[in-house]
Amino acid sequence: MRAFWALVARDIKLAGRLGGGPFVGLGFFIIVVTMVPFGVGADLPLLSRIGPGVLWVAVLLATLLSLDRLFQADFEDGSLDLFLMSPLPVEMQVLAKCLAHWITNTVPLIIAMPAVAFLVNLETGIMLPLIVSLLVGTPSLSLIGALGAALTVGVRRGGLVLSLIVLPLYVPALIFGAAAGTGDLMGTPMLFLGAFSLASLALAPFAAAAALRISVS
Amino acid sequence: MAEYFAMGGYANFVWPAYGITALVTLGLIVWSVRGHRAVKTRIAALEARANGAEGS
Amino acid sequence: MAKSIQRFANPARFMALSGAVLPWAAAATALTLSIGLYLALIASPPDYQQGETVRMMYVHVPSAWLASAGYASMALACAVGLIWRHPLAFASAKAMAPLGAAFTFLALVTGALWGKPMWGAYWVWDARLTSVLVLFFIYLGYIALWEVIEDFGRAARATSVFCLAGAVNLPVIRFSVDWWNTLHQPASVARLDGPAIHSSILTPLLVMALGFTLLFVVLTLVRTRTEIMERRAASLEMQQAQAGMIVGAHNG
Amino acid sequence: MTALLEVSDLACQRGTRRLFDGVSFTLGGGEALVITGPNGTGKSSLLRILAGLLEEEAGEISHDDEMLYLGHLDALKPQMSVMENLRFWVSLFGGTGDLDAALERFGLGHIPDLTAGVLSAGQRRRLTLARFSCFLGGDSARPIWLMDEPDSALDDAGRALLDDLLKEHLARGGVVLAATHRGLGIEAAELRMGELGMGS
Repeated sequence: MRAFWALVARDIKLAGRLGGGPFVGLGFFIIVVTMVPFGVGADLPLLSRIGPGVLWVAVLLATLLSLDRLFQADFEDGSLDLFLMSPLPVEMQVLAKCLAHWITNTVPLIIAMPAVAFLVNLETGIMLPLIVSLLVGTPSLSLIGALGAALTVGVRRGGLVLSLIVLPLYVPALIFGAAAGTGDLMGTPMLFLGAFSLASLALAPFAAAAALRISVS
Repeated sequence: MAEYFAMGGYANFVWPAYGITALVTLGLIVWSVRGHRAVKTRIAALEARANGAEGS
Repeated sequence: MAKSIQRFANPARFMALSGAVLPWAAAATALTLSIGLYLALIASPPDYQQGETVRMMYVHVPSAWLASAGYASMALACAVGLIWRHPLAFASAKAMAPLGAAFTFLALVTGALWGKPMWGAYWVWDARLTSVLVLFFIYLGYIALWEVIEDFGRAARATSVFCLAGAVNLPVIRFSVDWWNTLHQPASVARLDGPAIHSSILTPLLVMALGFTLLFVVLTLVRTRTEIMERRAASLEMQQAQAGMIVGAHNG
Repeated sequence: MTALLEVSDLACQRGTRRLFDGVSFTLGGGEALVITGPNGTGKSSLLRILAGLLEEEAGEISHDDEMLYLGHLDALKPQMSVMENLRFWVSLFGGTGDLDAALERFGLGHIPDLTAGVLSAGQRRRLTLARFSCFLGGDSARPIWLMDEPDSALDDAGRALLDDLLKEHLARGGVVLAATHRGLGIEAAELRMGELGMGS
């Protein structure tokens, strides 16, 4: 297990040193949220009604943005070959990568949520359900995203295909996440969201590991 | 006859539906058959060149 | 069976078999479709409730049926390909994808055209239509993945992993869209298929569905044969390029 | 002599081309095999198959000891320092020995904290050799070394360090399989690739 945490630590360290760390994802997230009022208009009641949905879509897009490099960097410098030969099972490596990706990309967004929510006039009352729904739902985004990244590693313009592949699979997370973001903490959408994340936790690592072996061969 | 084509007033829904369906299915047929023929001639040419090369 | 999926050692059996079956299947398809069209457009009465718009059902329902049945058979072919590494399975899955996508597109278009007179809008985010829309994106993702991976062996297995991941997710997507639809559902929307189907409507529907399915099978056979011959052409080109290289290297 | 690595009748298919087949050999502790042959005859593919990264078309591979692979790329993160890179890989694969001494041996002892991004190709290859030096001998965590052109990008001094490393590894019962053009400074059996259906 020590190797697992060594890999998580390495990825977090690299994310910190490489390309401004979490601030790129955060910047993108804030800009996307800011765009909505320009498009929809500054009608505050309307904005507060669509607030959770907009924030969830922005988190989803910011996650997608950072997935492209999940395996690509290791593929390009030859590290992926060594990882596939290491004692740590590939499925565990995928989990480590997803955990590091979640910590470096998604958690900053959730932390910044209170500071950004005012852009869409989010009522303070539902701040807690929104943050809980993000904490419960975003792991599935990293896990399913890892499958997409593993399938498109080593492919030129892979980022484009990655989005086309991954977004349809994100639909349940978005539907239950946005609904849970407005409802009560133990409501049905929140429970389904949790179930979806757990299912992704159980299935995605194996599919992604298989995809990695295919992409390297 | 005109009354038949009026489709009880829904002509501009029923006929476009059938029209697009016909268009897409015929398109699929033509595309598949043409693709099949194209690769057939391509193979014939390649095999001819292969036999030609051994012959010379 | 050799491990690599490159060796099209014996698709000859399939090529011979499909070659023999195709003309008959094509004739059967043409016959079924013409009977179906006759029944759908001329011989069947308008529905007492929906009037003439029911005729759109005769193209919408078969398309929607092929959209999901097409994906199911693709997923089956991918599973067979991954487990037994049979090259024919990958070739047929790749052949089916554009057909499935086309019929999914038809289901969406005819669904919208049917929705306008029924609900007053082309797109009302009806639960079924919405999940068919997501299915359409999954088809596009599958086809795109084939296009961007050069090596056939890698592309075949990577697309199969994605196809199976899609298959696992489709019921969940369908469930979440249904649930989502009840959340935002305007109360009075009539369901697409309406009350019990009278036999005068059922027969044209079944004949059209059979015709569409036969067409799908025939086109799948044709495109699978094309895929196999594409592989053969690729290896011929490779051998000739290689022969050229060696010939070039040794003479002189 | 217990056989550390046994390969029988190995074949490789790349795309629609048969790269090689009928490759068989056995390597015991302290033995080395140099794989030579023109470009595109499957030297790298053979090593990747042995490493488990590529699937063989046919044939059997049996080895009860772990392998370490050196590819064309050096698997180094430019943003991490020389020492961080070394420590990460050595700990992941269970290597032993003093890392500072390993760096010193390959002429990198004076720059452990430098980020790997500024290293020259030769220095990067020496860092990789330093990693290999933590898996010396038959009883190390990774006794079977698969090396794809280990001498590339090395100057004469570097090549001498490489030969010493390989000699020491073989002397202590390790196994070396190296694909190379210019041959290595160690006595080893040779496997010529390129003539289909051959094998020593």
